[in-house]
Amino acid sequence: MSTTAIQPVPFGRRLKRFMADRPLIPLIILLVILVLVLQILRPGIVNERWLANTVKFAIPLAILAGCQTMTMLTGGIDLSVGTVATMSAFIMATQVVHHDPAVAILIALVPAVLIGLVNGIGVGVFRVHPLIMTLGTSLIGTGCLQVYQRTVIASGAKIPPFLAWLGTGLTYGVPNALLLFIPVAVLIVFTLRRTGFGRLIYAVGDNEGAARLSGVRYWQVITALYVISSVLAGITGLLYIGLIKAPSLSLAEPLVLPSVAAAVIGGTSIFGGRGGYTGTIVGALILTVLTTLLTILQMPEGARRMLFGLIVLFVTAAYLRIIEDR
Amino acid sequence: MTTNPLLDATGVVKTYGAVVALRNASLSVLPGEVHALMGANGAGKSTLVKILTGAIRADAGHILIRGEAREVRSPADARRAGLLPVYQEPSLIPDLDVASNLRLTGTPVEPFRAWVRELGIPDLDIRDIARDIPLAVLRVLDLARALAVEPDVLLLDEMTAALPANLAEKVLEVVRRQGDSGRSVIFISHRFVEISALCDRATVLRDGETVGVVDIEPGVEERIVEMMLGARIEKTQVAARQASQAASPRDSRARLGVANLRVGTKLNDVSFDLANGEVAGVVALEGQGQDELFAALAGSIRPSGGTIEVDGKPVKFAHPADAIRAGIAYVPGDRTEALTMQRSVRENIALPFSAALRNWGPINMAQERSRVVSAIERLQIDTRAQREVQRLSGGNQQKVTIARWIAAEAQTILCFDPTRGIDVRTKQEIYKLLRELADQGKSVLFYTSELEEVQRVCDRVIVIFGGRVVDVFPVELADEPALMRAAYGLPRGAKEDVGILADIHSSPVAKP
Amino acid sequence: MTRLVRRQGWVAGLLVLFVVLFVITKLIQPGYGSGDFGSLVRAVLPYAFAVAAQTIVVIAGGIDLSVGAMMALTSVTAASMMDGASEEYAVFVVPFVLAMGLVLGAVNGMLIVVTRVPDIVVTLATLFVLQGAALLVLGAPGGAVAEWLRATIVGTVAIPGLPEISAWIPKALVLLVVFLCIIWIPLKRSKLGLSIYAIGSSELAAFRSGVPVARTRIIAYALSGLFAAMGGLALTMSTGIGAPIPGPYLLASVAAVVLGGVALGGGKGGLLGPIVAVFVLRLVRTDLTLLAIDPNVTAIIEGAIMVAVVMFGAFITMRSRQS
Amino acid sequence: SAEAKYTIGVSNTVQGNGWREEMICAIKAQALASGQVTKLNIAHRNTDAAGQLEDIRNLISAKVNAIVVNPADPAGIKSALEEATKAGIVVVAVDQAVTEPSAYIISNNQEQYAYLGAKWLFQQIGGKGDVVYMRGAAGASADSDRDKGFKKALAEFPDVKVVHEVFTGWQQDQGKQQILDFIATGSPFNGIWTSGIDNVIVDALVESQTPLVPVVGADNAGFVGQLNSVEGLVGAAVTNPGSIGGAGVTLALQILNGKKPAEQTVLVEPQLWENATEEGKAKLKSVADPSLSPEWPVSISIPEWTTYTKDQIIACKGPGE
Ligand SMILES: Nc1ncnc2c1ncn2[C@@H]1O[C@H](COP(=O)(O)OP(=O)(O)OP(=O)(O)O)[C@@H](O)[C@H]1O
Ligand SMILES: Nc1ncnc2c1ncn2[C@@H]1O[C@H](COP(=O)(O)OP(=O)(O)OP(=O)(O)O)[C@@H](O)[C@H]1O
Ligand SMILES: [Mg+2]
Ligand SMILES: [Mg+2]
Repeated sequence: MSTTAIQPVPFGRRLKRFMADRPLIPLIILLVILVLVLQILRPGIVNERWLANTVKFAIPLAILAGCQTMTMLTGGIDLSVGTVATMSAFIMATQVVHHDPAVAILIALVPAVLIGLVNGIGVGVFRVHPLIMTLGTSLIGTGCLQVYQRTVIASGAKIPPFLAWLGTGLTYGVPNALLLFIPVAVLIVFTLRRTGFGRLIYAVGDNEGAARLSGVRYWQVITALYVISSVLAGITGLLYIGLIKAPSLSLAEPLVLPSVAAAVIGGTSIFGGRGGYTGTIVGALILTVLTTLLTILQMPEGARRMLFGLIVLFVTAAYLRIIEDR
Repeated sequence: MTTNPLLDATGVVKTYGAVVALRNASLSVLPGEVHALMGANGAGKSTLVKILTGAIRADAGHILIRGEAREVRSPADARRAGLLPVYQEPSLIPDLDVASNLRLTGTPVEPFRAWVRELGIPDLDIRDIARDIPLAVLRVLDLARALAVEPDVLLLDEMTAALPANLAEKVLEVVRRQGDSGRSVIFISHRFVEISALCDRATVLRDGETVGVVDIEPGVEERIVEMMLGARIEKTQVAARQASQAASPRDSRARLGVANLRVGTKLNDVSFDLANGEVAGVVALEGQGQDELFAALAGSIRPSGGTIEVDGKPVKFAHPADAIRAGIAYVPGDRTEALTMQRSVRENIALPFSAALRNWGPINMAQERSRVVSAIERLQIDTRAQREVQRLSGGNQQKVTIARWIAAEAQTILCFDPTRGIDVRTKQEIYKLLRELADQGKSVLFYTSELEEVQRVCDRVIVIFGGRVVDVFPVELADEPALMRAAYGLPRGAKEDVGILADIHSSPVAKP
Repeated sequence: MTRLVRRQGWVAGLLVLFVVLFVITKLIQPGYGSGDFGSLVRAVLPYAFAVAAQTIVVIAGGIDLSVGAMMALTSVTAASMMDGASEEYAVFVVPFVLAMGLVLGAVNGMLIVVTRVPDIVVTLATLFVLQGAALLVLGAPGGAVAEWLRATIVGTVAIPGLPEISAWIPKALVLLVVFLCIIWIPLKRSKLGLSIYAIGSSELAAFRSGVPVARTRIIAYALSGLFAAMGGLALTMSTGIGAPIPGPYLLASVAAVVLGGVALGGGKGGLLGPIVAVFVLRLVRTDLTLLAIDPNVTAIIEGAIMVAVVMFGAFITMRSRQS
Repeated sequence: SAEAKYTIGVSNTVQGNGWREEMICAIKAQALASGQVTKLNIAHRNTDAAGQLEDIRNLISAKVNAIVVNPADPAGIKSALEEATKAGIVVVAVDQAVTEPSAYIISNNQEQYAYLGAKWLFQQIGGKGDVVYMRGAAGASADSDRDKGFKKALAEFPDVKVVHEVFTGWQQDQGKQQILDFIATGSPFNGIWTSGIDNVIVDALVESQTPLVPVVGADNAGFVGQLNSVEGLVGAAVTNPGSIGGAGVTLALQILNGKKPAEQTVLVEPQLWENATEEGKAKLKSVADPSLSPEWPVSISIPEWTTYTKDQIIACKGPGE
């Protein structure tokens, strides 16, 4: 049909097109390069134990980045995930002193659902900008956590053994956290690709007006989405406390910006309608490896941060260059 | 007298990834001529205009302006070189008022105002925000803005497509005078009437290649069509409907009943019925309330009064979802309103399936696929670039908006100007499709800005003027003069000779 | 007139809110006077510059996550340059630091234009780079500030014969107004200003209207950097030191921009709204302190106010769209 | 004591950290226990020196009698403290010194804190070997004070080498990932000094089944518990009582009542509790408090400076609540 079929296409061009059609491949190549650099700088570091550690720390980040991916696909963002994860972790750890772990976990997920609901209604019904809405609820959530914290000072905190097992344990050298992560990841990918809800997430993010004319009720999609995002964040909090084993009032806050970065590095557009979760997972791995790389490098903290910023920028720019098809 | 071309482009190539938008396009425009650029949907007309005016870069090609090779690297460059485009989409900044938009482009205000008045919009307030201005007026403002700087070459990309007849007529008038005063115009349109009335020569594009340049003279249309499509198009046109053919016996219960519908100040009192198996045409000048009528029937806005009945039962639509549940589908005129541009053709067509809460679960992929494929086949959508709808050409995008509702098996389809900016063959296909739908017992409400279409597709004509139904008549009586008269709110059979150029505001309107 | 009300309604509402809050403050603390107002303005100063920096890029359709880090870097640079230097030397430090903000902002813009990476990611990356640079300049809070510079925001402007009024005109307010106006008013009236609104409103339409999109975007970020540098200087002027860890200016600036009626997404709004919003937010904090509210509850109240105001805004836009 | 008559303002710039929360509760409990405070006015949020200036000025507007401040920076809030003194308000800085000469200071000695722990660690590993140095937040003034103390101890032991220096940002998760990354490199190390992110470090050692090395941390309840219970762990907790806030209230009240201290600055010297010796073990057993949140320092009171009971600080209620 087109001339390209007649003329021989240069190999570089073909390779580029191949990559553009499978954006995951260049991303994985970038990840491998980072790992190689790490191995060259510290020969021997890339061993079984290190791999397990990296996966353990990448998983909570990847789940939170999943929340960002899904909300970003609708043109939103969820900055409350850090607060929600922290809240559920802290509440679970303090409630488990009085209750059965299962009950404690249920109690801990209640605020997550509430915050998700408020976010969803604010964004979906009142049309508040998601950035502001989730920032606001995260402030409110933090405040509530502070108030709650004072009432449980004396009760102490405990981490149920199975959460610790899930968070830190290894089975034949494989992190147990994958038992939670693989189903979650499969579910997210499946939801986005093969369910009506997933289609609506993309549609609403691409052109809300068009979705409306097709009979989509925006507020329903958005509310459901933010509730799901919050619940995922709550579950992440439970996993994370199993990993860190120290309930603090700012436990998961440091994960918020990296979770946004992981989604964007993974190829999800912050303007909505474009992207997916598999890229995000690789994005989370890239960030985790990068953190290790910088920890291992002995240099002044300032230089370390500068390098971090530059590498994130470089990786994203290189990735965009590769997958761009024009 | 030697006439050197003012603008001469040869061997222009542009590819988007695997898609070749322009293969080998050339265009040569002489001073003082109105030059038509013709081609089927997806031939590359807009792409060529964008390249000539620096909006995108060509991969290869030579462009000479007044005999000199001049690099036009941005629209600003083009402007300096005397090339001024009016693109297919409005180019005013939505959040700025008109005055600021003029300042931004360095357009003198007084000539602009004069042109706006000349183009048939007497009461423009230049402090209005562009976002609040209706599409048709925006197109005219774009044109006036281009005219005000007296360009050497004016490039009009489907300028008249979204305009109602009265405004389109003024535009043609003005463009003709441009040619007379020694300036050149490149004119893109799918309407042969306009081409033959206006243009001196035509360049025909097919699949990104210039296949010929012809002088416009009586009878040339046939040749152009042949060149455009690469083969002789079968002459069978959907014949004007005869009353005897009308599928719906009058006694059958109305599918859609509208009584005394009111929306804000725009739509005052509209009543009509739509039967199963019927295509009813809505005829109206720009801004007579037809937008509101369609939006209200689609559940997109809430009427302020009146009733809507579906199959005899009164309904209230709070959301398009309600209308869709009642079997009413809406195809808006502006395809960017209906499509999710970054998603695939398949997802766009299947979108209404997943809208209802109970369909949020897993999708039956095989079933979806077969429905989508049959809709694509039925509309003959060119799916070469189907991974993203935005890569389809305008006409194919338009087809996707309709295909969605064919796949969803909607009982009633509200089509608002579905042939806007579509080539002749596709138009024929759409006419045929609408008739077929009617023959299957579905009902169609059809607004069009091209009056001749009414005769081709409709069973009945509903004329709206000033937010009211002023007339309803069968299609046999609907020749163009009759429609035009009715559209201006004149009673049927009135003797006055009211030309197309009559001012709406001074025309003798039946006052409410 | 109606057009004016429609376009400036939100700002007017904010001003009314500010006055109401001021009256409430007076009720809580009858002794609240001109001196306290001066304190308020000094507290507002760094936030106001941060929000100005954010406003200009948001209007241009972007976002700048590096505002806080930029303030930290310019602040430590100024403080370390003035450390142990003479009073006169500071005369050179100020323009140097402002130029630095301008250049670094332009670099932000250039990176966005050249790499085509979304602005939110580019500025997130530069956030780390600038913060790292700040740590390299000063490993811990320190440095010093010239005395005359410090004095420019302390006290009030004396208007001869009107001691009553001049007591209510703190120097910091004059500084703020002058610096914002020097840049904003000519900008807003110029074609460049229009271009900034244009690229924020519709990049494609702007490009087609002949606006040099790339150049305009770079300039918007450069101006943002300039405002951020002013914010950094304001920090150094008020604390007398430079601190390499950024304060809470990033999130505050985004919140104030939205509260001030500037649409995230670009093309709409002005500078006055966000500045008034900053005053409102600072005064709310004052009131919470005066009321001696449980500190753990204040976070809840501040978050709730933010959400409520924005929801209210969204609600009235919905209402006006319906009618 | 005298009847309640004072209003005390408090300014603190870090929120959501166990140590600071304990400080606030100590202030509340002490204010209540003293019986001399009618109202506390607490400005408690995450902010910088400029934000603290704002808070202090708001407290001046609120006409408090005394201000207890945990400074974001020693020099950065000088101007507001000066204004407070001029307005007749007693200013007491806790936890860190301030440069304003009119302010009273009752502080933990941060330099000494680091010196004490580091010296113990270096002795423990026999005066030579490789240590991991896990600092606090880059650019924080408490961190740079501690760095001075650490470097001072390091200078005394020329054969001790820092093989790895990182900033935990005082974040538990970062600290844990950093030490696990380091363990994965396989580089040998003989001891770990932490700036208070301690229990996650011990956890990481245990989880990764690396041989336990001596660890120095703070007197956080979690870490003290580990020193008592983790098999084979040798370590030391250096006290850094959050209850210094309560001491600040006491000092402020003394001054308000006309009992000025001889010195403007009162330093509370840190203690070191280790589990290498039998008496150290006994001390650690006696101070351990498993009922406390693991992030809270166990030294919930300072003899001679605080008078509240444990129940009172845990209730975390101030006057009028
Ligand atoms: N961004 C793009 N990416 C890929 N292909 C594209 C892109 N834009 C256009 N094309 C392809 O280039 C061809 C020409 O498109 P163009 O919009 O120029 O057509 P056109 O002649 O204006 O048609 P119409 O009359 O339907 O608007 C089409 O086949 C289209 O699919
Ligand atoms: N087709 C387009 N639609 C929208 N924006 C575009 C398009 N092409 C380019 N741009 C934007 O404009 C920028 C380049 O346009 P601009 O006119 O500012 O640059 P230029 O061609 O270099 O102009 P100058 O003549 O000043 O060098 C790109 O970075 C991109 O953001
Ligand atoms: Mg076209
Ligand atoms: Mg086109």
